[in-house]
Amino acid sequence: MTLMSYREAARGAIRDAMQADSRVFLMGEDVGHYGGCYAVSKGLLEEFGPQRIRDTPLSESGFTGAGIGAAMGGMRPIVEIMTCNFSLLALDQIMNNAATIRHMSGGQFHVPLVIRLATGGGRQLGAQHSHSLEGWYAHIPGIRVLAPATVEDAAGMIAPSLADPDPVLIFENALLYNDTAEIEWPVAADIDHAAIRRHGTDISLITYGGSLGKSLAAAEQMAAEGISAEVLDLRVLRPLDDDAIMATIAKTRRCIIVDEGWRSGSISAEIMARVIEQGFWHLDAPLARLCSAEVPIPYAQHLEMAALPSVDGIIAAARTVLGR
Amino acid sequence: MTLMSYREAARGAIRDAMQADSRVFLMGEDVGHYGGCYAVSKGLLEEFGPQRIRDTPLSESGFTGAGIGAAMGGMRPIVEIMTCNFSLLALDQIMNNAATIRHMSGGQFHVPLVIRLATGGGRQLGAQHSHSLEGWYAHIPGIRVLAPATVEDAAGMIAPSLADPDPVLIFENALLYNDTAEIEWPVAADIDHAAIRRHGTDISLITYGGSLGKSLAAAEQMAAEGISAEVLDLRVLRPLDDDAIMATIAKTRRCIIVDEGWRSGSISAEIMARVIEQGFWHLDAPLARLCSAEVPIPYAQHLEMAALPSVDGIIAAARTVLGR
Amino acid sequence: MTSPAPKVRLDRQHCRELLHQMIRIRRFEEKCAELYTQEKIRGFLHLYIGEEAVAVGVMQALLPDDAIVATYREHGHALVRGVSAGRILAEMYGKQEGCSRGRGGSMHLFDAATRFYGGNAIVGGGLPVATGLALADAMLSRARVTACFFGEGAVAEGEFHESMNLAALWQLPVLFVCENNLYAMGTALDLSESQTDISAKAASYNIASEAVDGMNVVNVEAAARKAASAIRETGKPYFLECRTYRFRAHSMFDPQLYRDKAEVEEWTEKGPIRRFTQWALEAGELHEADLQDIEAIVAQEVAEAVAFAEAGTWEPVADLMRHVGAERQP
Amino acid sequence: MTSPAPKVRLDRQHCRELLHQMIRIRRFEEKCAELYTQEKIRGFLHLYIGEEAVAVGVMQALLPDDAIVATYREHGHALVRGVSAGRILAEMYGKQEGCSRGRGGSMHLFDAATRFYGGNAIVGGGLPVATGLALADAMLSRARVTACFFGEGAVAEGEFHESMNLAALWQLPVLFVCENNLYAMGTALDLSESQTDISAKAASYNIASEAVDGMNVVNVEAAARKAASAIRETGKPYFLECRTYRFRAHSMFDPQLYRDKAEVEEWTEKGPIRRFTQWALEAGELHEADLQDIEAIVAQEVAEAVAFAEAGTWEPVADLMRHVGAERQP
Ligand SMILES: Cc1ncc(C[n+]2csc(CCOP(=O)(O)OP(=O)(O)O)c2C)c(N)n1
Ligand SMILES: Cc1ncc(C[n+]2csc(CCOP(=O)(O)OP(=O)(O)O)c2C)c(N)n1
Ligand SMILES: [Mg+2]
Ligand SMILES: [Mg+2]
Repeated sequence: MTLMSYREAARGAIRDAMQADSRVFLMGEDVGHYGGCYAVSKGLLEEFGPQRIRDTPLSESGFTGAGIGAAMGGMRPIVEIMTCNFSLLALDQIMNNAATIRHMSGGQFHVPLVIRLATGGGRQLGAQHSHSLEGWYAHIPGIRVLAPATVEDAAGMIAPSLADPDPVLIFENALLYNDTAEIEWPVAADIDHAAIRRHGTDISLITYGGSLGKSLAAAEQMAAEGISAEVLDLRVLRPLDDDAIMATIAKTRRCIIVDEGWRSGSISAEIMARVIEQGFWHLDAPLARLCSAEVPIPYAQHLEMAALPSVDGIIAAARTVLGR
Repeated sequence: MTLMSYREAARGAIRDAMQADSRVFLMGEDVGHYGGCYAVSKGLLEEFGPQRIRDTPLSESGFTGAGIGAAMGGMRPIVEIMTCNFSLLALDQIMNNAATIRHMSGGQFHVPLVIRLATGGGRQLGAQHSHSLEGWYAHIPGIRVLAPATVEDAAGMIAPSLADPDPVLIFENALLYNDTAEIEWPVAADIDHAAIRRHGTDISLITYGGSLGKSLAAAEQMAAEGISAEVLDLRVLRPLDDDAIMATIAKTRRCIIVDEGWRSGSISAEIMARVIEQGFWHLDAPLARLCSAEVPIPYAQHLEMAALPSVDGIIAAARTVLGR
Repeated sequence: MTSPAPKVRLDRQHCRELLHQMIRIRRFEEKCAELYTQEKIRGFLHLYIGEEAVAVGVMQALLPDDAIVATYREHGHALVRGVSAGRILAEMYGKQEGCSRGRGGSMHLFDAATRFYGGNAIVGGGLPVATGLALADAMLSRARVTACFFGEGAVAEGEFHESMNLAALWQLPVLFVCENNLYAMGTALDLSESQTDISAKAASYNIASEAVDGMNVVNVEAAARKAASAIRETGKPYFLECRTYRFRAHSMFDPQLYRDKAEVEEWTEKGPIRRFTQWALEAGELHEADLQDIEAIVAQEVAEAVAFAEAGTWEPVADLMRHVGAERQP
Repeated sequence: MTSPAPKVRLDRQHCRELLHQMIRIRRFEEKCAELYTQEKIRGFLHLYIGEEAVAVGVMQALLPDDAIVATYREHGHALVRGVSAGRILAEMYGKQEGCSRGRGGSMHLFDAATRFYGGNAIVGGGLPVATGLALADAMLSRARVTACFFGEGAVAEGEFHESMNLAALWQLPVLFVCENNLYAMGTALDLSESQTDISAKAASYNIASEAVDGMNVVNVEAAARKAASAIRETGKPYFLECRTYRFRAHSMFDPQLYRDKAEVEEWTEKGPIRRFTQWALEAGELHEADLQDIEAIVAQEVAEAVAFAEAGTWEPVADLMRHVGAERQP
């Protein structure tokens, strides 16, 4: 077991992948000389050189598209889009090329591309730098969307993503980079299943990414009040692990979805819809969700905190659902 | 009453707006010399000249951003993005500027911009030209999203959109341009409310845009079988008219949502979530939705038809919900 | 694999080949237009008629290992590259024997065997992809060329700018071929570019660039050969602006309000097939019999393509969800 | 409103004004850095220290009716433009007395009164907006200038390309000011541009362009005056590349692995305040007493700004949902 941070875990997995396969390379803004905006790639330029740790100009569409082409050309690129806020500039390439080329070509070509992006609010960065778009991207057929919430997943999801013959987007919540944990190296994680992070019987908290910690903290506090909360970490936002969702709901028969995306059209709505479609509409209590307020995220700390899901908010919502 | 097409209705409303207010102008690719990709703006160049019917280069981000600036500078631009498929290239401007500037500036600036975009599949245009993104855009706070489904709304939504001090996106389903109807001119439409297009008692079909016609056709056919379907046209996808949704469901207690967007993360999921949240989880039958298959839209006609919601599909879904 | 020579060798056989290829495109597309009115072909159909010299000329400089990225106006490119007329037409019919299994249609022809990477219908969208294909070649030390075709309308797009800069900055072996036919749908070049000399724009990225008469197949071939061999030698990108003209409407829906009939006629006079034929006959490189021969061969090819497409089959609706992601082993 | 003269009039009063403005920015930002370590200011904080001559020089050429669009590194621009130091600092505190009511923070300073349109934190995102502001002026026949500031890193973005083309094509009165400080975060110019002569790139859009020593406030002012009067006269855009350097880290998180201390020191020697002070003293335009005076005035202004920010109040949480859309009349 090694104690390491989420940041180090991601770095270690990228390093392993690059050592194991010469086709793997990392490209993005400031991944090299700067050491990575969030220091994920720090030291890798020295280790692998500028061909494989490739600083790009500020050209999100250009280098994401170049990643698509390089992937089709036989490489295994990891494209880092510094934050998902800037990924809007690359969305044409993602939706119209990465996600469609396999289909449009009748299966002749495929795009084994991994895109890593920081996501999330909570750091007082204001409206243009605080988007949580992972749930929104999960709308797009042809891509896989991951949200590693633990140190283990930060590392473990890299290799299977690179092995996936199709595009994978990995959204790393920027607040997690400093999280640490003891983990076994190398890490083997799948990119198909959700994971129960805490077992419980009274209510399920379904969540992912930056909200996992809040949900676990809320569950801990609720335990003191005698409420046993199960916490399901979705891990994979597309395709959703319906079985795991239905299993936890079948067990607890009460559920809150905690989601940092804006409420309307959020992935939490999708989960609610599936629960209903798959027959759980005779739950013991209504499904509820806790999302971000529908506001561009404000800078001021108290307003930002009020806009994002909070531990207290989760507990209050749970009490309501439980009728306590 | 005048008989006119959806195309003519949109054109007429743009013309009226331009005559009434010299600040209004139309800009976009091929709106001028070509006469508009869908001929909506045909003849307007001759009438208003190239300053106000402004052909743009292929620069979606550039001219959409220019629309934002011009709106803040005192003009009332109508930006035409030829189809929503190309709007991905402008998404940074839409989400990071148009939708946020009012907020980031603490209310000092606002962006009275109207963006019109063609949307939808069904014309064998393949994966890159058949997106239905209106429901997806409805996730973004700070913008209003409209889906005119009738000739009347194609005209009537223009003036209130221009009067809105904030950005309004109008998604015109390209299959509707040839639709015709007798309408009263000028048309007064609101951009706040859904509208019941057919009254019924057994089941509600909640829909919008290109799926309204299919839903009405399905309702007609069902009537022959003795099923009385109510058809609710959402009209406004953001903000959703919750009252109208809940009212029809309260009446029929059964509901199908018909939506041309891809299923996961669709606006139909959002509607289902709201119905549950607002207390309708003890319906007489589960909510159901009929969306597009989660596939980049294929070219071949039979496959494309199978991918999109159909009249038969709606009827079959209704039968299931009704247990018939 | 030996590289194509940097110069054109204009012998009788080669002249015949160039003309044959241009006529293939012409007759094939004339048939497409006909089939479109019969509703055998649906969706958008963008004809290349008038611009044949560009695809034909450029393709002479490419090897089997090279890659091609094209636009929605790519029938000609696919044909000359070696995708069979039958598979192209079957694609436009939406049949599963089509080169994209009927999933793509006219705008999305793909063919792995000839490294034909589409058929991209987002203007400018192919440029970053081509840049990436070349990046793979550069990183894997393969002396290949990726030829990227696009219209002059694409030059205004941000993706053009980003791709040019990346290719030049990283010295990637891309042959950028701008098919400057003076219009982007109905928007004339001077309504879309503040600098209408496109090849001058390319130079501002420090990319070697050249403008060539795109109605003259020999000129195009010569320039492409020079460009391709420079790319193979240096690994750096090259920009070729081919000045051409489309004789037909932008797509089948275009009433062409934006240009005069006279202008179209003037350009038709300069048509690449007409001009080359005339020259080759005068120069004695080809004879009337050759022309008849070519037309006969092409007519048969087109007829066979139609038969192939007609005989093609529909993919079962049950397969709708295929090709969204890899098929997983159970 | 009379236009600023196209030439600089370098009298004693003006020299003092230039120095005063540069020192205001410098001392204000030094205080910001301190307040950041005290966690009074949060989020990202991008200091302009070293680049003061650019904002100060350019602003001399602008009139009250002109508009400004800037980046996340915009404290200096806001200050010189006339947004009070107190309101700027209160904004960084997140107080409702801030110039964006605490909603924006350091990266999103806005001020309607001075036509200061932000504070845009998407690199390149301000250029289309500036182009649009100028479009409104052109359409309304107002002889105004929109000054758009951005870093050299933005030049690689597609939005740069599209905006330059639009502004040139439509002849819009934008003053594009590229603050070329040689780095985009840690990416040196030669790692981001195939053509590192930025003003040459601008010329390829047929935009009048000029590169100027951005460490020399008088040179910047002179160039800006020339540019602004050309814009007012012709209505056409103008491109000014100001070659400068940031003395501090990109933001407060940057360990500056990508550049040598020696390089920073070399540039610090050429610092705009140091250089101008020296010159003005030598030329006898200013005296030691002026410097002391200025420092005292600025120190007081900064102290008052801190007091103002400290005394500021938090917007009630109940107001969270305000400013998403217009407040509707009930
Ligand atoms: C990003 C984008 N915007 C708009 C369109 C619609 N459109 C299709 S072709 C075309 C004109 C392109 O002109 P050009 O690049 O010169 O190519 P040409 O058709 O002349 O070969 C337009 C505007 C598109 N497909 N993609
Ligand atoms: C579209 C986009 N991509 C990336 C970033 C992250 N980022 C912020 S500033 C910056 C560097 C910009 O450099 P430059 O334009 O030269 O301005 P400078 O900071 O040097 O003033 C980067 C990469 C961003 N804000 N927006
Ligand atoms: Mg063209
Ligand atoms: Mg810089």
